[in-house]
Amino acid sequence: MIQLFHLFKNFGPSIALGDLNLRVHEGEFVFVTGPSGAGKTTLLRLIFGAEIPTSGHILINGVNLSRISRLKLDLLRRKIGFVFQDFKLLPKKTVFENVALALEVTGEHPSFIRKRTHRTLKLVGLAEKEKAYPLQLSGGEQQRVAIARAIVKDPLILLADEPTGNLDSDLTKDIMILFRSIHLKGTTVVIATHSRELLEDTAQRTVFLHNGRIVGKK
Amino acid sequence: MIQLFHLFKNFGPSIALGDLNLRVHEGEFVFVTGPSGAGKTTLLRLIFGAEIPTSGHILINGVNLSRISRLKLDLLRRKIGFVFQDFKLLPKKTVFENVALALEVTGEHPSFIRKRTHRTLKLVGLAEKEKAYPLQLSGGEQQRVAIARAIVKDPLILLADEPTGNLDSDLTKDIMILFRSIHLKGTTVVIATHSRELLEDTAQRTVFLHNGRIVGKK
Amino acid sequence: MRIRLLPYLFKQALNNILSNRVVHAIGLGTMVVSLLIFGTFLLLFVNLNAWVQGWGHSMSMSVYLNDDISAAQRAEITSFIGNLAEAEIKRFISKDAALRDLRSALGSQAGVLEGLSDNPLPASFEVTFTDMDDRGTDLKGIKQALQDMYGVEEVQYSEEWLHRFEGLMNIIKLVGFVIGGLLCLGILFIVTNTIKLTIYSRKEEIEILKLVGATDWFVKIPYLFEGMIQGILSGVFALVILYFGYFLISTKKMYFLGLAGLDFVFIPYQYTLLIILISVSLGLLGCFIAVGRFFDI
Amino acid sequence: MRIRLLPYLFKQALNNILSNRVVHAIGLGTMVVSLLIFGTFLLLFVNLNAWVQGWGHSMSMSVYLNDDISAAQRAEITSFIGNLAEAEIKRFISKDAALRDLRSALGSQAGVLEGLSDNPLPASFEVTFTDMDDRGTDLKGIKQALQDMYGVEEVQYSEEWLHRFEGLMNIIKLVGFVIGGLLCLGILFIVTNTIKLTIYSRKEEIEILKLVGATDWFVKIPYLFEGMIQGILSGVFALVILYFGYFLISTKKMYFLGLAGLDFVFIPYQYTLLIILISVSLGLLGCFIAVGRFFDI
Ligand SMILES: Nc1ncnc2c1ncn2[C@@H]1O[C@H](COP(=O)(O)OP(=O)(O)OP(=O)(O)O)[C@@H](O)[C@H]1O
Ligand SMILES: Nc1ncnc2c1ncn2[C@@H]1O[C@H](COP(=O)(O)OP(=O)(O)OP(=O)(O)O)[C@@H](O)[C@H]1O
Ligand SMILES: [Mg+2]
Ligand SMILES: [Mg+2]
Repeated sequence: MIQLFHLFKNFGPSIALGDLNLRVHEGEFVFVTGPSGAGKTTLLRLIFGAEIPTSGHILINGVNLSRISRLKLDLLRRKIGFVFQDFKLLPKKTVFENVALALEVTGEHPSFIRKRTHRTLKLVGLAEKEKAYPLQLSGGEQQRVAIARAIVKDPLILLADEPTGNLDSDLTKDIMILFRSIHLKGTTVVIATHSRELLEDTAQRTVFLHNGRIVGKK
Repeated sequence: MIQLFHLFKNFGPSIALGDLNLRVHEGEFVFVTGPSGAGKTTLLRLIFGAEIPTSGHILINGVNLSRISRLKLDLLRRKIGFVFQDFKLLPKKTVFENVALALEVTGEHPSFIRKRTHRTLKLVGLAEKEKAYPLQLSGGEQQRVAIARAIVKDPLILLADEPTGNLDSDLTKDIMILFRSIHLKGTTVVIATHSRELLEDTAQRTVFLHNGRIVGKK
Repeated sequence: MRIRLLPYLFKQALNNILSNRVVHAIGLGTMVVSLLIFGTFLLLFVNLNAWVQGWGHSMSMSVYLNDDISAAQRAEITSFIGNLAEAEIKRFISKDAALRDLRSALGSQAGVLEGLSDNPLPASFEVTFTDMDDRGTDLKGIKQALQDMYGVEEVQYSEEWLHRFEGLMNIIKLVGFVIGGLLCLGILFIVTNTIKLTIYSRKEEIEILKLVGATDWFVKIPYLFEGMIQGILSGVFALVILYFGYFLISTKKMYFLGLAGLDFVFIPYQYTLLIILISVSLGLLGCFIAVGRFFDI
Repeated sequence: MRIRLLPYLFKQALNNILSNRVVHAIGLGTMVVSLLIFGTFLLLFVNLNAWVQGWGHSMSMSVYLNDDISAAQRAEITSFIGNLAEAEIKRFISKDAALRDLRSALGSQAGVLEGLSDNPLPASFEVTFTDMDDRGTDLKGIKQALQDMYGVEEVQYSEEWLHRFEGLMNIIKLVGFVIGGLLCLGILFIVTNTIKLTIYSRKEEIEILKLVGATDWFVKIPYLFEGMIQGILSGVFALVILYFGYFLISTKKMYFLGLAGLDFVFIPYQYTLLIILISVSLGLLGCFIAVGRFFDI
C-alpha cells in the first residue's frame, strides 16, 4: 500500500528525514512515534504528497508520487484522509461546511453529503456544534472537526498527525475506537503520536523515529 | 492574586462558564482540568482580559478587570505570561523575534533583550532554531516557542493552556521542571490541561471543570 | 470538472463574498471609483468634443455670385450645396444687404463708402459647415468645385480660422487620448491589483482546499465567479452613479455656469456596455492572475 | 510611548515591508498609478490652460486716432498703454497702411475703394492683451479711459470674440475642475482602500501583538511608518515616471503632432511638492483608518 524507499528530506541544511525505508501493507494499522522534531509530520506529509522528497521514492498503491501529474495527485488525495497537527480548518466556513468540503470536492450528491456529514459529526461528538465556526470552538473540538473531515469520505488510507493531543483521555479512547472501526472496514491507518496513552495499551505495529531515522520497531 | 466572583460567560446561547468562583493566592501552582469544551481556555482568557465576562468580577492583584482602562490592561498583560493553546506566533517573524517581542513591548534595552531571549530559548531546547520561522517548525517546537515567549519576561502570573499537548513525555517533564522553577521564583502559575501525565505525578492543587462549572477540587 | 458542480461553485462564490464582505466592499469601492473616473472622463470628453465641434460651426464659406446670374444657375448652385451632407446654406445676401453689412462692419470707417454711385458688391450665399471634422470635409475641393460653376464669381473662406480651429481640436484630442489612454492603463492596473489584494488574504484558504483534494478548477472557479460578480456590480454601480451625477448637472443647471446653450448629453449606450464589459473582464483577469500565484502546493 | 522606541519601531516598519513585500509592492503599484493619473492630469491641465491662454493672445484692441493728433498726445497714449501691465502695443497702423489693409481685407470687393480721392481711414494703434484672464483685465474700463483721451477718435475691440474665448475658457476650466476634483476624491479613496487592504491581511498580527501586551501606539506606529514610507515612495516614483513621460513628449517631439510652437512645460514645483504631500498624507491616513478597525481586542 505505502512503500518508502531511501527517503531523504532536507529543509535547507537541516535534515528532517534521512534514508527512511518503510512498507505499510494494505489494511495495516501503524503508529509512528518519536520525540518532538523527529520527523513524524514530515513523513506523513511526504506520503500525502504535500512535500516533495529531496531524494528517494514514495509508492502509494504502486504509483510513484514523483511521477504523478497534478490532477492525479488531487484525485489520489481524495482517497487519503489526513488529520493535520494544526487542524487546517477553514475559518470562514462552519463546522458542517468544513467537513462536507471533503465530499464536495469529489462531486458527490448533496443529499448524500448532508447525511454522511451529519453522521460523522455525531461520531466525534460534535452534532451540536455543526453551525459553529472553527474559531468558536475549543481546541479539542477543533481537533475533532479535523478528524471528522479526514474520515467522512471513508478513505483508503488515513494519516493522522497527533490526533489526540488536545483531547482528554475519555475522548482519546472514543477516537481510538473510531479509528479502529474504520480500520476494520479496510482502511490503512498511520498515526503519528507521542502520547503514551495511545501507545501503551496497544499491541499495534509501532515505528520509532529519532532525528529523521527509524531507530526501532515493535 | 487572582479572584473570580460569580463568573458567567456565554457565547450567544451556549454557556461556556457558569457561576464560577475561584481564588488563586500569590505564588500558588494550580492545575485546571476537565474534558474537551469544559471551559478551561475560556477561564484563562477571562483572567487575561482577552474575553469579557457576561457577568461577575475578576480581580487581579486586587484590580477589577472590568473597571480598568485599555492602557492599564496592556500594562497588566506585560506581567502575565500566556501560553496559548494555538500558540499564536507571528508567522512573519523568526523564533528569536517572536520571543524577544514580549520584552520589546516593554521597552527593555536591546542587549538585555538579546541575552534573555537566547537564554530562554536554550531552556526550552530551541537554541538551534532561533533563526527559523514558526511555519518551519514542528508542532512541538512551535509549542516551546510559545512557552519561551510566555516565560521570557519573568511574569508575575503564568497562564498556560495545554502547554504540553504536542510534546513527548521527556520534553513534558523538562517543561514541567521549568514551570516549577519559575514558580519557585515567586510566579503564580495556572495550567489548563487534560494530560494524565501532568496530573498524576503531582500533589498540586487541581480544579476540575465540567460544562463550565467547578465539579471538584484537589 | 463536472458541469453539475457549477451551481454549487457559484453558491460558494456568493458565500465567499458574504464571509469576506469587508474586504470585498473595499475592493468594490475601489473598482467603482476607478470606473467612475473613467466614465466621467468619457462623459466629459464626449461632450467637450461636441461643444468644441459646435463652436466650430461658425465656420462658413461665402460664395459670391456674378451680377448677371440666371435663376437656373442659382438653382444649380443651391442644389449642389444642398447635396453636400455637411454644408447648409445659412442665408442669401443680396447686393443691397451686402453693402449694408459692409457699412456696419466698417463702423466709424464707413465714410469710405459715401462717394459710391453704383453698388460694386456681389450678392452671395453664406454656407455653413457642420461636423466638419468628423467627415473630413475637403473644403479646398468644395471651393474649387463651386468656383468652376457658372455664375460664381469667387469663393472665400477663412483659412486662418480653420487652422486655429483644427489646432484646438488637435490639442483637445491629444489631451483626451493621453488622459484616456493613461486612465485605461491605470484603471486596469488598479482594478487587477485590488482584486489581487482581496484574494491575497485568502492564500491559506486555497492551500487548505488543495490539501482536501480539490482540483485546480474546483478552487479557481468560485474565485472567477467572485471576480465576475464584483466586475458586474462595480460596472453597474459606476454607471448608476455616473448617470445620477449627469442628471444633477443636466442641461438646465448649466445656465448657472454661463454655459447656456450647450447640450449636455450622456455617454452613448455603446460606451456604457463597454464599461460593463471592461469591468467584468478586469474582474475575471484580476482573479485569474491572483489565484494563479497560489498554485504551487 | 517612550521616544527611544521610535528607531526600533521604524526598523519594525522596514521589516514588515520586507516580509510583506508582495502585498506592499501591489499596493505601491496602485498608489503610483493613481498619483500618476493625477499628475498627468495636472500636467496636461496646466499646459492646456497655457496654450488656450496663449491662443487668446490675439485678442486685440484698435485705438483709432484723430487725423490732427499732436506728437505729445500720441506719446501720452503710448505711455498710458505702456503702463497697463497686460497690454502691449503691437503695431502702429498709419492711414496709408490702414487703407492697404482694408483693400486686401475686402479682397474681390476692393473695387468699392476705387473712387476715393481722399483717404478717410484713421491711423490706429493695435494693442494686444496677454494673460488677460489671470489678471481679470477690465477691457471696458480701458476702452473708456482711452476714449476719454485727447486725440483718440474711437476704440474698438471684438466683444464677440472675447465672449467666445471666455466661453471656451469656462468650458475647459469646468471640465478641468470636475475631472480634477473627481480624480482627487477617487484617488483618495483608492489609495486609502489599497492601504486598508494591505493591512487587512494582517489582522491576526495586530491581535497577537495586543495579546503580548503591546500598547496601542506600539502596534500602530510601525503601520504609520509603513504608510508614510509607502506614501513617500509612491509620490517620488510617480513624479519620476511623470517627468520621464514629460521628457519623452517634450517640446521638440510636439512638432510631429502638428502642435508646433506650443511650449510644453512641466508642472510647477509647488505642485510636485503637493503631490508628495498628498501621497504621504494619504499613506498615513489609510493606515490610520485601517489599523483603527482592529483595535477592539
Ligand atoms: N518547512 C520547514 N522548513 C524548515 N524546517 C522544517 C520544516 N518543516 C519541518 N522542519 C524541521 O524538520 C524537523 C522535523 O519536523 P517534523 O514536523 O516532522 O517533526 P515532528 O516529528 O512532527 O515533531 P512534533 O512531534 O514536534 O510535531 C524539525 O526539526 C523541523 O524544525
Ligand atoms: N468564541 C466563541 N464563540 C462561541 N463559543 C465558544 C467560543 N469560545 C469557546 N466557545 C465554546 O465554549 C465552550 C468552552 O470552550 P473552551 O475553549 O473554554 O473549552 P476548553 O476547556 O478549553 O476545551 P479544550 O480542552 O478542548 O481546549 C466550548 O463548548 C466552545 O465551543
Ligand atoms: Mg509534528
Ligand atoms: Mg482549550
